Formats: sequence, structure tokens, C-alpha cells
Amino acid sequence: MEYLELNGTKEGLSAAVDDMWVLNATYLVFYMQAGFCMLEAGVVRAKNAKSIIIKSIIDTAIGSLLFWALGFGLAFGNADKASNPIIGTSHFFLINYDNLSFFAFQWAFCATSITIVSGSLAERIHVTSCLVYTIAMSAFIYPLSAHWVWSYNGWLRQIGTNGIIDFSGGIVVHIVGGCIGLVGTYLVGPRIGRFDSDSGKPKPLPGHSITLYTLGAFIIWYGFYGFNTGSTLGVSGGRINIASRSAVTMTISACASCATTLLAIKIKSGKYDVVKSVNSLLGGLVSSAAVCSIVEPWAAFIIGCVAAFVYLGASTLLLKLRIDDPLDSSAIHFACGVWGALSVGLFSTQENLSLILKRETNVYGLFFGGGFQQLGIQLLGIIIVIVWCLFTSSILFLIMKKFHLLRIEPTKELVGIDIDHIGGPAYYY
Amino acid sequence: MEYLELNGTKEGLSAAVDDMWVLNATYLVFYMQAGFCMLEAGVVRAKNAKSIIIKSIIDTAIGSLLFWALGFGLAFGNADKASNPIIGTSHFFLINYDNLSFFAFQWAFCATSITIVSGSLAERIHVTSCLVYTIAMSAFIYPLSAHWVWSYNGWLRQIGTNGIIDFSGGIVVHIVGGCIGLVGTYLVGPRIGRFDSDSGKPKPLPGHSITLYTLGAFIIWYGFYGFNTGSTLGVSGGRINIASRSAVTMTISACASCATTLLAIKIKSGKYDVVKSVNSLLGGLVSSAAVCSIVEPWAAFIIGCVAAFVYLGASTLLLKLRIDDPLDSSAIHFACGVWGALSVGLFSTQENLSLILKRETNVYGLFFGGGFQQLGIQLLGIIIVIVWCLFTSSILFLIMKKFHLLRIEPTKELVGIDIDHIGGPAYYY
Amino acid sequence: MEQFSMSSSSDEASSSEYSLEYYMDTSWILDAANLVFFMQAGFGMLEAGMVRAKNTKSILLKNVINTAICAISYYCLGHSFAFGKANPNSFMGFGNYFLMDYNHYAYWMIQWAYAATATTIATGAMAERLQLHCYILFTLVQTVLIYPFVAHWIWSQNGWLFDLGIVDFAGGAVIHIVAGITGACGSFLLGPRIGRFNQDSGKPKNLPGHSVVLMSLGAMILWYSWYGYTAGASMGMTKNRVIPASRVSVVVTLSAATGLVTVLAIGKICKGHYDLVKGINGLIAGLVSSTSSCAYIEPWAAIVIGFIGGIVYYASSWALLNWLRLDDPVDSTAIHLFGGCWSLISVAFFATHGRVRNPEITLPGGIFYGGGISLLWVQLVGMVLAILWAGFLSAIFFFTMDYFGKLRVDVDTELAGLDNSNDGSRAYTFD
Repeated sequence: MEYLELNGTKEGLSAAVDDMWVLNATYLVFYMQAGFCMLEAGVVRAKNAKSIIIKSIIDTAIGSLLFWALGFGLAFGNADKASNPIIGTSHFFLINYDNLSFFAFQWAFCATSITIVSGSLAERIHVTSCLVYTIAMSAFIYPLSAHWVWSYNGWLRQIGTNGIIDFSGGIVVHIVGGCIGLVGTYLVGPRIGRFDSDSGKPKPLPGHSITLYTLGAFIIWYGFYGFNTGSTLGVSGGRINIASRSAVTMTISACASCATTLLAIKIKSGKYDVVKSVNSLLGGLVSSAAVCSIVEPWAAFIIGCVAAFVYLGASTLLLKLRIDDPLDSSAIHFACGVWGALSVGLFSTQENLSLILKRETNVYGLFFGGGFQQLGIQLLGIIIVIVWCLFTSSILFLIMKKFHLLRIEPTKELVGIDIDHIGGPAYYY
Repeated sequence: MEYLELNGTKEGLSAAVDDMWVLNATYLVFYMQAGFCMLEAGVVRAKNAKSIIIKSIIDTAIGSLLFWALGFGLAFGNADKASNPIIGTSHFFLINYDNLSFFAFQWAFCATSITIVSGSLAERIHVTSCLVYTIAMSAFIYPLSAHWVWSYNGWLRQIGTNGIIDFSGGIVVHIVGGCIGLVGTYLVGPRIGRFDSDSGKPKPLPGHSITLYTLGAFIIWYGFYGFNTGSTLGVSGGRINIASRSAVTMTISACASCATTLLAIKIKSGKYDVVKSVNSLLGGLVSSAAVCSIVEPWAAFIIGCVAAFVYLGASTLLLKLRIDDPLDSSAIHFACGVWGALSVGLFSTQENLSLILKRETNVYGLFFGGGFQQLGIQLLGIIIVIVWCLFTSSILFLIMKKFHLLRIEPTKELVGIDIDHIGGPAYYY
Repeated sequence: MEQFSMSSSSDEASSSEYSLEYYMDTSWILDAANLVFFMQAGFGMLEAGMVRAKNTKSILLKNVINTAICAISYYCLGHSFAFGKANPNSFMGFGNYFLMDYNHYAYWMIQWAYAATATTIATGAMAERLQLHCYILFTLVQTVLIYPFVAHWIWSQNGWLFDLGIVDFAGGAVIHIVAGITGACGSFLLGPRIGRFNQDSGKPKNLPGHSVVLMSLGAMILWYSWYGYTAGASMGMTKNRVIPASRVSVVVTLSAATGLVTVLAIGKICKGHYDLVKGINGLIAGLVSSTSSCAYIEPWAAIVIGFIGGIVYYASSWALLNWLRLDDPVDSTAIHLFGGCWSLISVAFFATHGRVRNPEITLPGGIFYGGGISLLWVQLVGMVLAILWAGFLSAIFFFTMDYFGKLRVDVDTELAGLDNSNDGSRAYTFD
């Protein structure tokens, strides 16, 4: 993302080819909305399927409108180096802005980040509260993180030798989405019946359709190719090689993560677990987001294997802490996002890093002898973004809780949101 | 569409890039078939799911074969200015025709137009009658409209200063499909049980799966990016900027339309309505089809908001008139298509219009001071196409009705088409 | 595939690595690879719809396994055996293990996606009764030992069938025949599902899948991704390669449509109603029928090929079931093995356009264009060798598994559904 020439001249055929690449990637990223929608619909119970779908639709539609109106300006306004490192201040409503393909791509990223949250909050919150956090995220929380990490004058971009490296949104999209989801799900509390009221042991509340779930995961995987390879923002000037590398490393990392979980669970419990394996696959994709363009394939393999354990550990930890995340969104996006962002400081090679930065650099992955600096910067950036999300989203959710806008009443939760709020169930067979 | 150099020489790198763009877009438009198929399957009752799918698939297959054999020749044969403004007369069976990517793209458009019709006629017509109207549409009705509006020598293309403007099929695809569907559904009559036999009040016949419905809508949205941006027919010569603009404006217009309906219904009835919101999203996409390349983002926002009310109004009006359109296809494609085609005359800016026409023009959107001419031409074109569709499709459906080919018997309708005609139900759980 | 000599262009890539042509070609390959990958979703939904609800979860798991394990094993060894650059010989490739010293990542992407497709198709035939760990082992065997060799022979510039001038544009032999025959072997050794044949009369009974809707979704996704699958095999857009890519798109659509219509018509004539399940299979058979030839034929030939492909599918499906008693839950043998064979043979009759991938051999033109039957012999040799190689190796594998009792699930599990025993819970919960 944007390490590559964003503001370069847009002339001639190669510019056209670059934009074409970005547009195609944008479509793929938008298509991830379909994937998330199916994933989430499959994992909730049938009585709540419709409500989770409407949340998906709301966050895409409303989120897009607000990002167009405000978010993009706050994130990428005044991208010349002279301006404000904290917040962008121009191009609201796309006024005086021409690079529409770049805008569309960023837009799709923002929609992805928002939609991650709705997974964590599934099956028990008001549709209205979904509206509220969508507005807050797309107009304020997400754009500022994006500005800090991705805009030329963002302050996290400017620290250290290389600045923070987040190739395609491991921090900006996944950590932000996952972290806000985690705060939300903690404050909302577990679904009724998720933890035994006496012993506190978790009880499974299986989703209504693994088929939809898997379909969703495959669509997300498909869309992820746009997500990760589109972040080169073009193909000319050797960027296609970066894109090819990203495609290969993300595939390897996703598959390694999936296989690891599959076998680990088989060895431990004697069964194959589809849901956990697929989640782990997504975790592998997420952990590749920040780092895919700057690692070798074998490093991607290791990153994927570790991501599996990061996901499994986080998922188990959440249950221990009695935090109920229906989709494991925070384990997937938050925990694996953090791991991916850290792995930049561990596995990035000098050659690849120089390639995406377009200049020689002496600071690179720890395991290749590049020193601790990049790892430190990544860690700092992650902490900053987490603190920012924790702070803003806690305020947001607490206010909503105060006004009883957050969680639906227990009786309605037992009946299902669909009947009461959305006017009927999702299925009639 | 085709305002851009269609018959330009196809040489060198930029021609390759252009073709690549068109091909990718073609694939996306074909993929919309999957979207329509799921959309329609989700909105019918389970007992008719299989029949609607077979209709969707048949119209793609048969329609493609006939458009290859006859339709394309009638629509785009002899595209030099000297020839016939009413009907094309060459290149049947692709004989002596080389620009296969252009053909494939047009092909996918024709398939889309046909598939719109099957939504209106769902749950009560013979599979055979689907065959008949598919043949008529792909070989005759659609190609002639396409010739008038899109071919260089089409007569609607030649009137006035700019000729009729229909960038990517708001008139040719959506009005044609929607109008024929409307005629069909009127002549077939409502489904049994749709209107109370005493009071005449409409009763809901909910579809069997909102999940499939939403999946379909998301796939259509995804495919629409190919539909609208592919109509530049290339990326070289600045056309990529037109494509980027189209992608942005169509997204804004879809999201605005969706959000408007969502909130309007919430305010009016206190509930969120998934089906209507999603329909409205599609309505927003449809209304952007004719106009997406020539408006500013803020105008797209307005077009989207109005499209929501156009859709809702048309849908209510149909029910008042006791016309039962199971998918609201005619409200979405016909009404919003008309609105989109008219909005060309209202919102198109001089700069953008000159860009797609490749020459300076003094006639443009009314709201920008471009006078009434374009609006008048659009209106004329819309009326001509509607009259053409009304005329041909009425004859077609009336003949089928005469021979009892149109509607299945009431007993079979109550049991479901699948059991009787398609050899068993769609689901075994 | 490679007839436009991908590997040679990557040799000269060092000179042209920073040209716009190179960027465009690579981006074309990457886009196509994404689409080919998306076929996994298509096959996943298709197969999930065709099995009974009690086995849905296991079939989904199977598809995830196929994709994931295939990526890892193809990354480690498979790609080297198929396209490794060290020690070139006509039998197999060496070198570039773990993608070391290998730069053409986009090429790896699309080849991996092809390999994953071959694995997924094969395992579909064994649905509803294979033990789950067999899917993992089979994926390893398929992507390391079986598939790469055939791919090397036909697609690599050193392959011996390549030298003979075999024409297989997008993998009628490499993918469909290999996948079809391995699946058939597995399915045959597994034996039919319980209840598939009447115990007394031996007549086949229908075991309908649980959702035709999912099936159709899968077929539509396949149709979509097939464009990337076939057009991507041009391996680029420049140097006039966009022309075959356009041709491919048209041809594939026509043959798919004809396949569907043919099978629906046969069903309507024989059974009196439209058979959607068979029709969808006919659609896929139509797609498969043109894979080898799609860059070389005229649109009208696509119609003929699709028409015959539909008949081949319908007849072979009936014959396999009634004569061989082969119970293939997703009909993948009839579609992919016989469809793949037909696609490979049909090239010899209809080919007219383009040039063969081996630049030293000019495509003689099909028999219908007076090109003589030399090409037909080459195609037949390729077909037979692919069948023998893949059939032999996969038979050994399945025999071994069977010998150790690791092949088929026990009767109780099969009756209860694989989901209930292997994965813990059902795929669907509507309460």
C-alpha cells in the first residue's frame, strides 16, 4: 500500500494498466462483503440469520457513504508531506480529487474493516447499534488509523528508518476491526446459553449452515487476492512481481495455517474440525496481510503455522475469559493481525523491503540480521492503534449501553432477532 | 458503450490491454447469472426453487446460442454509417467477425436482459414458455433495441446533437428486460394466494431463503462492476478514468438507494426490511447503469436517493394494480431503469459527456444548464423502446396464452412446479 | 497452455522484465489464477449440493483439505516435478524445490490452482464413503506423484508428449483425464454407497443430493471461473495472445450452453421432464469438452463439440452406472474422464486456428480441414498414457489403503453420515 508511488504522474498506457489492476482488485475486495455475509450467516443460528445479513448490508452501504463523505478526507486528504501527521483535512465528498481508482480501493478496505466487527457482535445486539458503530468507524476511527499508517505524512509512517510497514492492512483493517469487535463483544456480554450458568463451562451454539460458512470462506479467500495483491496499486515498474509474490506467500500462509489446525485438532481430539480449520485458514490470510509482499515463501509457511496456534490460543483464551465471540472474529482478525504485523519485524528481507520502499534500507527483519528496530516500530504502531481503538470504541459502546441501545432484551434474544426486528424468519421450507 | 471507438484499429499493446479489460468485464457480467439465479431461487418458495433455477440456466444457454446465431448480427451487423438504421444485417454466426471480445461482452448483456424477465414470471409459468420468450428476446426483441441505441447507425443514436445516451444498458438491458417482465406478469396473472380472494388485499408469500437472496444480490453487485465499467470497452486513451468514475458513482448510487430505503421503512414501520433494502440496492445499481460515467459523485448520491423512492413507489403501485411480480423485477429494472435513463438528461455534465462522446458538445444535463434537448431525447428513446417491448411481448405472451402454454394448472401450482415438471424437489434434508 | 511458450518467455524475461508487456502478461496470469482458484468454491458448492445432508460437512472439509494440502505439497515438490528447471529431461522436472531460485511466482500460482482443481475433481467421485484421512493422503499422492508428471509431459517444454506435438490448451488431459481416472479408480475400489443398488434386483436407485440450489450455485461459479481457467491458459495478453483469449471465451460459452441444452433435451425425451441435476452436469461436460481445443476452433465447432460432449456424458454416465456398477456420487468420471478424452480427441478433428505450443511443430489442422490423422494418433497416445499412468498409480494407492482397512468407513458410520462420526456435528441446524 502506498509505499509505491501513489502520487506519481498518471499518464499513458502504463498508468491505465495500473489503474486497471487497482480497479479489478477493488471489485474483488468489495466481493469480500459477500463472503463475510455468508460466513456470518452460516455461523449464527437460523433465527438470527436475517439480522446478521441486514447488519452486513448496513455496514457496507452506510459505511461506504460515510467514507465517501468524510472518511477518505480524514484518511488521505492533503497527502503532501507538509501537512498534518494526525489527520487529513481535504477531499471530503471527493471534491477536487481525481484518483478515483485509489479512492475506490481504499473504500473497499474500509468496508471490510467495518464488517469484521459485526461478526463479533452477532446474535444479540440491536440493529440500530450497528448503524451507530458503522458511522463512527467509517467516519472517524478507521480513517485516523489509516492516516497514521498509510498516508505519506502519517506520523507512524515517519518514525524510524522505514516507518511502520503494513502492506495491505494487517494493522489498519484487521487489527482495527478485530479490536473494536473484541471491545464490543466484551461489553455486550455472552449470548444466553453460551456458558453454563452453574459451572461456567462453554456450551456450543452451532451455526445453522456449515455450507454457507464454507462458501463464505472461499469467497473471502478469493477476495483476499484482490486485497493483498491490489495493494501494490499498480503493475508497472516491477510492481507486478511484488503482486505475484504476495499472491504466492498469502496462499502458502493460509494453507499452512489451515493444515496445522486441521492436524493439531485431529491429533488432540481425534476429529477433524471444519469450522476451526476454516477459521484458521482465514487467520492465515489475515496474518499475511501486513507482510505478504516482503517475505520468502518458506517464511510465509512458518508465519502460517504460527498463525494457526495464535488463532487457537486466542480462541481458547477468549473462552477462558468467558468472552463470547460467535465468529471468533477477534481471534482471527485481531490476534492473527497482530502476529502478521509483528512478523514484518521478524521475517522481512532486505531485498524485498527495499523493493517496496523503493530505496535501499538497512533496517529489516530480525531473523535476517536487520536488527530490532523494525520490530520495535511495528510493536509501537500496533500498540498505538490498539489503544486508539480501545479508547474510542469503549466510549462508543459504553454510551450505547448507557442508553440501552446495545443489547436486545433476553426474551427477544431467545426468540431470535429476526422475528421481532426484521419482520419474519429467514427461511421458509 | 460504443460511444468510444468500437471500430478503431486493434493493434499493438493498447489494443491488447483494452481487450483484456473487456474480457474481464465480460466474465463478471456472465457471473451476474449466478447472482440472478440465487436471487430468484431465494425469493421463491422451496417448492419452486428448482424450476426457477432451470429457467435461469436455460435462458442463459439458449439465449447465448441464439444471440450468437442471430441476435448479434441484427444488433451490430454492418456497423458502418452507411447501412440500415433499423436493423443490422451481417455477422450472423460470427461469420467474418473478429472482434470476439466485443461480441462476448454484448452477449453477456443480452443474457442479463433475458434473465431479468424470468424473475417476474416466477412460480407459475411453464418451463416451455420460458424457452419461447428466451428465443424471441435473444433473437429479435433485444437485438433491435440494442441496434437502435448502441449501433453506430442506430436511428436513436443519430437524433439530436448527442443522440441517445445509454452508457451501459440502462435502457437496452434493464428497461427491455423489466418491461417484458411486466407485460408477462400482467398477462399471466398473480400467483394463487397472493391477493386475498375476498378483500383483494395482498398477502405475503415469503421466499424460502433470505440468505440465498442476499448472496445473489452481492454477486450481482460484484458483477455490476463489470457491467458498468466494462462499457468503456477499454482502458487506453483515458478510458480508464471513465471506468474509475463509473465504479465510484455506481457504488455511491447503490449505497444511497439502499440506505434511503432502509431508513425510510424503519421510520415508517419501525422495522428493518432486508428484502426491500436489497431490492433498493439493486434499484440503485440499475439506475446508475445509463448514467454512471457522466455524473459527479454527489449527483450519483442524489440519483440513488431518488431511485429508492422510485423503486418503493413502483412496487406499491404494482400491488395496488394487483400485479404480482414475485421478485419486484419490474419495479427494480423497469422503473429504476427509466429513472436512470432520464437522469442522463438531468445530471450529465458537459465535461464528462464530451469525454465519452470524444467531442465537444453543447447539449448536456438540464441541471447544469445544458438545456432540455438531451432530456427530450432520452424521453423519446425510452418511450420508443417501451412501445417496442410492449408491442412485441404482448403479441408473444398472448399467443402463448391462447395455446395454454403460459401458465401451469392451478393444482400443479399449489403442489409446486418442481414435483411435477422437474422431477422432484430441490431439497432433501 | 504453454503453446505460447511461457517458459521461453520467462527465459527472455530477464531482458524484458521491466517492460509493459511483461507486466500485463503477468497481471493477466494472476487474475486468471484467482479465477481458477475460485473454482474450488464452485466445486465445493456443486459437490456439497450433490451429497446428502448428513455428509455435507465432510465434503466441505474435503474441499478445504484439497486446496490447502495441495498448495503445500505442490509448493514443496509438485511444481518441481512438473516445471522444475534443473536437469531438463522428457520424463520429469527437477530443481526449484520450495520455490527456491524460482522467480515466476505468477506462473506457480496458476499451476497450483490447476493442480488443486485436478485433486478436487478426483475426490468428488469418492464422496460419502471415503475415510477422511484418505483425502489428505490422496491429495499428497496426486499432487506430488501423479499430476506433475502428466503436466510435465504435456505442458513443459521438455516433455516428451510436448515434443510429439500434442495439443492440450487448458488441460483436457492434464487435468480432466488425470482427475477423472484417479477418481474412477478410487470410486471403483470403494464400491457403491449403501443403498445405491437394490439388493435384490441390482437396479440402481437414486440417492438425491440435498440441495439442487447449491449445485446450481456451484455450477454457475464454475462457469464463471472457467473463463479464467481457459483464457488464462494463453499465459498472457501481448503478442496477439489476446485473440485466442477472446476466442476461448466465446467457444467455452457456446460449448457449455450446448452441453446443457443437449442433456436437458435428452432427459426430456427419455424421462418426460427436465432433469436439472443431469442438465447441470451436462453444462460442466460441455465446458470440459472444449478445454483442449478452445483456442483453436471456430465457434460452430464449439457447438458440435458441446453437443457430442453432452451425449458422451449422458451415455457414459448411464453405462458406468448400469454396466460397470460404478457409483460416482457427483458423476465426475462421466464428466471429466470421458469429457476430457473427448476434448483431447476433438482437437484432431476441429483444430484450425492458432499455433501449437511447440514452436517447432506447426499445427497441421484438424481432419475436417484436411490435416490428416497424424495429430489424432498423437492425441490418442497422450490420452492412453495419461490414463495408464494416473490409473496405475492411483490404483496402487487405493489398493494399499484398502489392504490396511483404511479406505472405506464402516457401515454404521456410512449410514449415520460421515458428519456425525468424523466431524462431531451436522452441517445444518434448523431449530
